[in-house]
Amino acid sequence: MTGQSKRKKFLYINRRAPHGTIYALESLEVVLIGAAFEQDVSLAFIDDGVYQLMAGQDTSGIGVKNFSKTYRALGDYEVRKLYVERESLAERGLTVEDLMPISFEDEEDDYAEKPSILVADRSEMVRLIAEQDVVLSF
Amino acid sequence: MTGQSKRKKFLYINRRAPHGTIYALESLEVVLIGAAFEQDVSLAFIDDGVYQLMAGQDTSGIGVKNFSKTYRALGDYEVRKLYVERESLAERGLTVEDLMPISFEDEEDDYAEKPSILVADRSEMVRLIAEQDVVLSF
Amino acid sequence: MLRARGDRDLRFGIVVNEGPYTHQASDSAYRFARAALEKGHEILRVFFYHDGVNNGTRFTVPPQDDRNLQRQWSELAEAHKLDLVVCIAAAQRRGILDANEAKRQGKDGDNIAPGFRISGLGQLIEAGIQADRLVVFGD
Amino acid sequence: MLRARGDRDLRFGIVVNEGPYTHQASDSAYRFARAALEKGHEILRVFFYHDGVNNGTRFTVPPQDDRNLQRQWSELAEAHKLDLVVCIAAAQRRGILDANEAKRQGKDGDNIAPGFRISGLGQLIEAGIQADRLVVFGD
Amino acid sequence: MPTLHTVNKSPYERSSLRSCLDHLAEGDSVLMMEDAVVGARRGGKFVEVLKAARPSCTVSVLAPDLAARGMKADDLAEGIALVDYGGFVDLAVANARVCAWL
Amino acid sequence: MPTLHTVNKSPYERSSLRSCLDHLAEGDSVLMMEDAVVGARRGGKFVEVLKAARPSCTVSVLAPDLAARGMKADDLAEGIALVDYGGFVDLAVANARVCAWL
Repeated sequence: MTGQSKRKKFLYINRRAPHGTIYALESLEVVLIGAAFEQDVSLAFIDDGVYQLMAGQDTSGIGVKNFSKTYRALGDYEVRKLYVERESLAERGLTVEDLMPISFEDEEDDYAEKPSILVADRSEMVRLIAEQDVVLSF
Repeated sequence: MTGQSKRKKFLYINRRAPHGTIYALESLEVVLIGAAFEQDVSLAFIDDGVYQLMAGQDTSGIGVKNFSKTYRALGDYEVRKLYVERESLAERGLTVEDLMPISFEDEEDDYAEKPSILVADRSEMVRLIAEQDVVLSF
Repeated sequence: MLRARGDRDLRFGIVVNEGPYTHQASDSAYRFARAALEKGHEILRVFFYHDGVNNGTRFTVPPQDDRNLQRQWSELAEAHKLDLVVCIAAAQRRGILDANEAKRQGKDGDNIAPGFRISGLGQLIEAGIQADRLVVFGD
Repeated sequence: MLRARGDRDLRFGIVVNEGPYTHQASDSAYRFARAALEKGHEILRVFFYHDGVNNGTRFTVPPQDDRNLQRQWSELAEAHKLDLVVCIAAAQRRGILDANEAKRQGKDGDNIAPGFRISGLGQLIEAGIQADRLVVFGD
Repeated sequence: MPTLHTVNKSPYERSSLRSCLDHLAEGDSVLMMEDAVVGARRGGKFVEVLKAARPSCTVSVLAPDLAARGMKADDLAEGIALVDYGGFVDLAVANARVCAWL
Repeated sequence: MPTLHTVNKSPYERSSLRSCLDHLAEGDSVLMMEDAVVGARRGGKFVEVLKAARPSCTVSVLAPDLAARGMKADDLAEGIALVDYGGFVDLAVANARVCAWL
């Protein structure tokens, strides 16, 4: 019962396409606020969640707020583990090249720019879920 | 543009299971109110919509209002064409025996009791949709 | 944007079944309505059902950099004399009230937005009867 | 219903992501919360996010023969000193206000129900950190 | 007169597109809008399903919804048309009724 | 320690049950609740999918949700357990975390 003192592992699972519903946007808002709590944060993009990271999203024609650029700022919030499921991409005819480039500067490696997007097999996703303290689904 | 004077064909398409969402209940509320307008009304139960007519629904354990008995009163509202898709039943391991018996008294046939539930092939559903003036989906 | 209605101009009824922001339904319906008006069609009525009634509260305060859906609807209604009807039964379940309903139900306030009115489900059926096309936007 | 907490008694955080009536999420969460309390567990917090904030309006008037979800939550909170938190960002988009927010936003009234309080998303993260289990109910 | 069918959910998430395609009559039109647009992408799992739909039916995608999901006309599977909201209105006019697959 | 996975949507309507089953680890538990209970019915299309899930995992159905959809214990496919809300709580306690497939 010493939850308060311990650094916990938080996983945010995103499984829905952006814009048709607000879940992607409001999930991102939790991630940004949560960053201030300095927990060990991972994001998983599974199923239609992979569309949240599509490059070149242009919402000007539907009036909905375009929040997709915010993903690229996640590195500044110490959110640097964005796991994208390989099988989910493949099933949709997508590759990682279709996604936004998202990177962070690694202060422990002379500020080298490193990719935040990690393409993970389904079996790695299973392991990722199994090692979490808290799973938030959107 | 003489919509007001003409009797129109209204089709209500129900495709969702009851209780998990309110659509089934609020669809039924439209049907009941709509009955007063004396249009030519049909109801279609496709996909998970067939579960709305399941016999023996008992919602006492989930606190949600049990409105399923209301379907049995539809005959009194002159709503007598409840089309249930055969393929949707079969795919779910259901038969018409699993559904509530719903009937009406035919005043043009010496008040004989007749079934309101009509099991229809998908091809009949296609024809049904094609002959409507108004389709409301829930 | 104003032009005379022609032979192929129809009367549309629009049904909005989801609340603002959570689902795109209200945005899609709003853009469809605008496009129909621009083409010279008539919008007979916009009927808000299910969670759609939540489009009609004036209490929303969306972020500054986002659209204000309630205001968009209210302004479109004002500009084109649209009839925005919030279903009374759906509204009661979800806490949308006008002054009249608030009084009748003994509530200490109301939240209906300008240009919206609360009425019965009969208004939906009537729209179906009178409109040439009824278009449903939902989840 | 009251018993001493034992070794296996945990602290739960509960997240409700959908509004009342439209989805079963709020009903399921309420019944889960009651069952957890009956077994001697603690409910650290119930956090209402997305459309879940709509559980916290006192303006609802559900039909007489149906449950009143807002009142169920308010009464459970009163009986067990539950912390019912409505997310402020989600509430602003959807028109849920307390007196303080109404004043700050220049609105002419508020609609928050007894036992609910409006606060930030940090309360959700904090619940995740402090609770032994976080359980999410949604669409 | 034929029907305009609207589908607004991703076929990867929901069964509504498949159900819609199973209920088309000769000459009907299908409009994929909102999240449904992702199903029209070239190389995706649903291209074959769309191709197998009645040959007499047309399938359109709402362009602003496609752009919002980071896709362009080039990304669409063959034989799928692009329309804007005005085109959506025209489809509703050209058909006798609109049937939403929610 | 294993995970409790909750699924609340009909597998006939949404892909969430299948996605959940594709992401199980050894010894995990699955709870089918709300509209998801319809997927557990004997003779239905998803019985084989459930059977094919990891053998080390248990699948339960929330009994009050099953009753609400007009079904009884007899209607369930083999090997599926029934729990009430208290059993749901116990599952959450017995597992290290709860993962909702919404």
